[in-house]
Amino acid sequence: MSELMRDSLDLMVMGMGTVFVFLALLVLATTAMSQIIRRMPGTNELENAQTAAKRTNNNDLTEVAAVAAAVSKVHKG
Amino acid sequence: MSELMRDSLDLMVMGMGTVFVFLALLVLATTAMSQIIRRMPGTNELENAQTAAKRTNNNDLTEVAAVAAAVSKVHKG
Amino acid sequence: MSELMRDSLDLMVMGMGTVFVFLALLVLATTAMSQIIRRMPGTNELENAQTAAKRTNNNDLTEVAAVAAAVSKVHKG
Amino acid sequence: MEKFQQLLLDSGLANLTPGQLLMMIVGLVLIYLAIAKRFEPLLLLPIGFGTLLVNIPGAQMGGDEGLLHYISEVGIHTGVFPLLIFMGVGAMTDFGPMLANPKTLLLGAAAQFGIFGTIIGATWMTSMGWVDFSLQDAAAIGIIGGADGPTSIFVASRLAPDLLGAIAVAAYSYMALVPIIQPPIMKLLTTEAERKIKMEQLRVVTKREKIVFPLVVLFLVAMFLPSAAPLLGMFCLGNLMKESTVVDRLSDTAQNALMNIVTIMLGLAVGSKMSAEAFLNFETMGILALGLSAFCVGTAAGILMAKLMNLFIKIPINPLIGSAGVSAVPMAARVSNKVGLEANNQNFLLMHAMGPNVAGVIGSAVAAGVMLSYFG
Amino acid sequence: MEKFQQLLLDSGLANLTPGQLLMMIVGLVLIYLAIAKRFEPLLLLPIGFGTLLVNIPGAQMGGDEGLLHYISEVGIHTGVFPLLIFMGVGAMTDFGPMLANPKTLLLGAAAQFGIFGTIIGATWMTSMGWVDFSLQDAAAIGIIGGADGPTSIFVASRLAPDLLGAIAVAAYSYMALVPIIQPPIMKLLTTEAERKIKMEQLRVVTKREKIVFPLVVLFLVAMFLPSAAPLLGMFCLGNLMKESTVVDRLSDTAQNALMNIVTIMLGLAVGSKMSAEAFLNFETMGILALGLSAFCVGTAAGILMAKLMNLFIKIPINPLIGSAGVSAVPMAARVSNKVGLEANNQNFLLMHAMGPNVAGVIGSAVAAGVMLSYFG
Amino acid sequence: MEKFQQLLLDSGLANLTPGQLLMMIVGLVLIYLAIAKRFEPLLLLPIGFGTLLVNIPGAQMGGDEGLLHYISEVGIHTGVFPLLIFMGVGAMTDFGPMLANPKTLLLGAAAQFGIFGTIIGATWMTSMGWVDFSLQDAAAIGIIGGADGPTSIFVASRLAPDLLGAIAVAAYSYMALVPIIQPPIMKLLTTEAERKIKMEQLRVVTKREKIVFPLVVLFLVAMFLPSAAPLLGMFCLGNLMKESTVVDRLSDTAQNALMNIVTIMLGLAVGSKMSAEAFLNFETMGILALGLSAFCVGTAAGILMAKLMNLFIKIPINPLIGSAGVSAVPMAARVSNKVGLEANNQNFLLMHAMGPNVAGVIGSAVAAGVMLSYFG
Ligand code: NA
Ligand code: NA
Ligand code: NA
Repeated sequence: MSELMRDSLDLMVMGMGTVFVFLALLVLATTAMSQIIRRMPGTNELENAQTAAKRTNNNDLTEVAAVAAAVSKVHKG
Repeated sequence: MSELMRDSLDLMVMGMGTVFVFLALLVLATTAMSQIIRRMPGTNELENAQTAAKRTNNNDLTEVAAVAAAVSKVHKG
Repeated sequence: MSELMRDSLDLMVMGMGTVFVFLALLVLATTAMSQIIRRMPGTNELENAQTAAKRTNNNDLTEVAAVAAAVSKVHKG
Repeated sequence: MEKFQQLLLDSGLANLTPGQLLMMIVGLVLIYLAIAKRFEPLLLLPIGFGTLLVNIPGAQMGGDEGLLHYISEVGIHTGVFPLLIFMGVGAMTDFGPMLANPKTLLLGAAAQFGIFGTIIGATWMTSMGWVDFSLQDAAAIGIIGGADGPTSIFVASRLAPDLLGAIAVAAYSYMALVPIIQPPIMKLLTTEAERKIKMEQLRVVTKREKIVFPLVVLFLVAMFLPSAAPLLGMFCLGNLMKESTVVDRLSDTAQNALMNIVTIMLGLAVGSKMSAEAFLNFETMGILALGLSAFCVGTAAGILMAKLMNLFIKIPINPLIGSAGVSAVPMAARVSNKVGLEANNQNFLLMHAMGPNVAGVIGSAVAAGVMLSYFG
Repeated sequence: MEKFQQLLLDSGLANLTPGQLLMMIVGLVLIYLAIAKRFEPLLLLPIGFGTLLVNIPGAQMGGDEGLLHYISEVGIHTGVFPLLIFMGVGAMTDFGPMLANPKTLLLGAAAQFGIFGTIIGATWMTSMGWVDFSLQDAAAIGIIGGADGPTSIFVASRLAPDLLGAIAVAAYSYMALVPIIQPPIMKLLTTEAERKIKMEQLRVVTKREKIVFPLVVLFLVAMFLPSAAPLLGMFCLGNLMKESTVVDRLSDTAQNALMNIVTIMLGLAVGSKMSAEAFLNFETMGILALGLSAFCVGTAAGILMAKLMNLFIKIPINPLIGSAGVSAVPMAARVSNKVGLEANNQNFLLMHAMGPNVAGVIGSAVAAGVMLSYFG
Repeated sequence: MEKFQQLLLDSGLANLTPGQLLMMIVGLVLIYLAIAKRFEPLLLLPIGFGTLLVNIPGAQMGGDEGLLHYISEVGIHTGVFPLLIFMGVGAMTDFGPMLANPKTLLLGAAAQFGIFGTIIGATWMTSMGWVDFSLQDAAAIGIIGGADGPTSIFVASRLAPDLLGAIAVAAYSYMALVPIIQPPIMKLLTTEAERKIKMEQLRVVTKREKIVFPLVVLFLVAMFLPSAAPLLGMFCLGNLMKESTVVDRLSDTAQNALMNIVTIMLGLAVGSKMSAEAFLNFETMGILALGLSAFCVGTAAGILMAKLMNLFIKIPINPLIGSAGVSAVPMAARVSNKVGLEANNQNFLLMHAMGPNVAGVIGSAVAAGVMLSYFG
């Protein structure tokens, strides 16, 4: 078997080995991450928190609208 | 007449000549192209083919929708 | 007091001085600009001019629409 | 406090040259024309602003480490910006009306006479001793008559970089002035009867023809005029992306986000060429005069060509669509339509004029190719 | 008139080499496949057009001062374009299905066997004397089996720039052919009963998991395979921008305007590598053959891995989702779904196949990292 | 197998330095603040991610051929990125409220005292031997008090490139913290009665004034402070494009596609400056402390200036709008409004605070110009 063939076999073993080890580690890490996050307090309420955040933004707009309303009142009044 | 003037006349003759020859060739090529394409089978149905292609894409979406429907059925059921 | 401290004091005096002078000049220039512009004829009608400009663009579209209508008439007729 | 003295010595007031002051006024005029008169604002506003920036004494924005210098090196010196804009223009162009009536391509050819006639004019001016234009300069000036901004900038960046600012400004200004420049010439060269000629309805062009056409153009370019390949190649790529309808997201970006980004940059970069030394001289006067004559000659040549063609073909064409051959898309076609409507209020020429109009884009790119090959 | 003679001598007809003619036909075929057959048109249309442009005799668009050369230097030589596209792909990827069932990551690992098996094939071809591939070449060819365009281009630009054109064309063509290549292999390696396996509903994945996941991937890359950091780093950045929902305007631009601009440029730049010398030789035949085998081997490996896993886990997985591990997102997942529906018209595998599908993207980026480290 | 050994030797675990680990934690903290606390996420998320990428051991993403190095060279070294962002900011800015009440420009001037006071603080720290800041460093740190990200980055890239990472992080972090930093100072320096001052309705500003204003600013810059021309020039260009309404497509792109692209790149490039050597030292602590004090001093100076002005003018202004002079648009103006509403729930200060708020942008650009001139 030529040097080139041997090198390519080496590369294959090393490559597939790394790919499998890496993705297996990722399976473990991902599973652990999901376990931790799902047990964390607040994860279920997160979506609500997000909605709240958006509501805050809306409040900002409400604020602007209120100003605008006051302004136009003064203008017309 | 100066050298410069002679060169510019040269450039004009050559330039307008090339422009006319090129665009005349394009008239011929375009006319030939249109003749060939309009006689090709399928040209008239092309728009329909396009519509069909879009329909295929819609099918893909239908597919996704079907999955989604099935999924939500399982979830609720 | 160190050289560095003296330089930084210099920079502060020069910097705040420039900032104030520049912005004060800007106050004057802006006030003058507003005075001039608001007394210029046509400023109040400017918005209308803008609207007119848009109307012109609409006219262009109307033009196209008229062509399209004429075209489709000929086609069908 | 010597630093403060330095600040005063560095100030614009202390360093302003009369040339810079004049150029700043030129920049303001361009901005005024762009905003108040709507002269091609997409280009003239950034060009005018770039003119202001590059003439601020001491700011060095066009200097070796200045923003405008970087933009100009990346986009104009390389030719990249005009080519990308041409791709976007291609993606906005509909060759349908031209494909329905291919002989209108010849009107687009005739109108290029404005380009080459102007070269003669420029060399004549030089021979009179009024200005000092080389043949390259003359060619770059002539291309103003192509009524195509990106083509003008591309050619000028290759043949006469020193004149680029004046040439670009002239090209875009006259494109904006087409509705004023063309009608008198059109009326002068046509009879009332000619202007009333009604043209028959254009046939429907199939999608396949529109897809294959840019490839036909590219094939002819490859075979006969490779020097036009950068300009027409990018133009055809844009058009193919549009007509194929399979890469709509690319075509949309080429027409919008990419084109807008490049337009801002190109405008600033052109503005950065507007230094006092380059602009304030008799040559600029000559360029403005020659550019105007290029538009006039091109307009006339297009109309006369239409009248000539009418001698040989059965169904006559309205000579008013000939003037659209200078391009200035779609302004010139609208002018044809408007003048036609004045003669006969049922005479809609817009679609018929779009044929020579887009043909004029190809025509001036071909003319550009001839010049690049001549001096290459 | 000697200049006119020069124009004729410069014309394409006078200079066209048979190789250029053939390459222009190759370009037209790519454009045809893109438009008429919808083979990955977003890339193959610009690549095909770039092939036309670079083979126009005398136009020098790929030459030292040519547009395509500039684009290629800026975007491919540096690796910037594939990395920016990978960021956009990351911003379009939903890891939800994979997070709901992380063990499907192993299917994405198995399918990379197509990559490394192909390296063996390439060196075997060389040892037979048919072609002359170095080990670098073999590695760059193998990555075609990763079914990921940007990864292929990035690796080829580093390991085998001369083969980049052929490798990119093979990668995108076979990605488009996945619906034809995969089903026979899938049916051959599975029984009717296996194909009918129904998979249980995936759990809902929380937003937090989706946000943290790209950081977990980046952490593992940083700790174990830094050579994969450019590719996976930009991919994770895109995904984090999307999932965090706090930078929607950036995520939107990464997926649209920026990605479209880079796609046009990348296509043209790849096309500029399609010169006759680089493409018209036996090596290209070898690349096309090896690329096809890479897809086939990867498909088979994914399915066999699924069957192997079924020996060890309680709730069996449908082996049809294994083939999606080659990536070619989302085409391969759709193929899994379609073949599954043929066996059982209530068997919706699409969501389950998306897991290995996106895992395959990570898998081939990891494989790319190994190669870059090996030759680094 | 020696290659495999090499792979292990190249792995991050084997090469990670404590400094890199700490910097990766810094990157994660920035990402956490961006996502969970919404601290200027548009910049801090890419900066944090760039920090992660550049500290991956062995990945060399900030190295001579690394993506982050390229981006940084093209965009930060040249100053192009902050200038393009400033153009986009200009296109988003409405000078209307300021034009209705030009004297609020003076509040924007006073708040720049935060900048110059901080320079004193920085040199004092150096004279105490705690840190080692040159006068250039001190100036670059002071500009944090300008509460304008692009201005800070532009000045730091010119005067103190080594501190750029820390300065940018401090600038954006404190801008996000404005709602926490400012209110206590505002309440401390004002009486209940002052906070209740109602301000009269602003007059309507005509379109023409808004169009001419950016040209007036540019004129003053050109005449008196050319060194501020790059920053204020691009800012005024953006604003003119917006207000002229004739180039809406350019203005839209400057605010969206272009700004988003540059923001992603700028964030990554700033992140690439966050190496352990550059960030983990006492100087960074000093920068964070000085940046905070800059915000506080600027806030106080703005308010005290308003109180001072009230001694001279008939219709008093509410001193709460003075704090908005630090800029941090539009956050600081919102804070003024909120604190005002707490004192009197009918007291809407938002529009009045927008005047000093945008004036603060001009003010800190002027301060930047002074510094660039001083060291130029
Ligand atoms: Na033209
Ligand atoms: Na893959
Ligand atoms: Na400020």
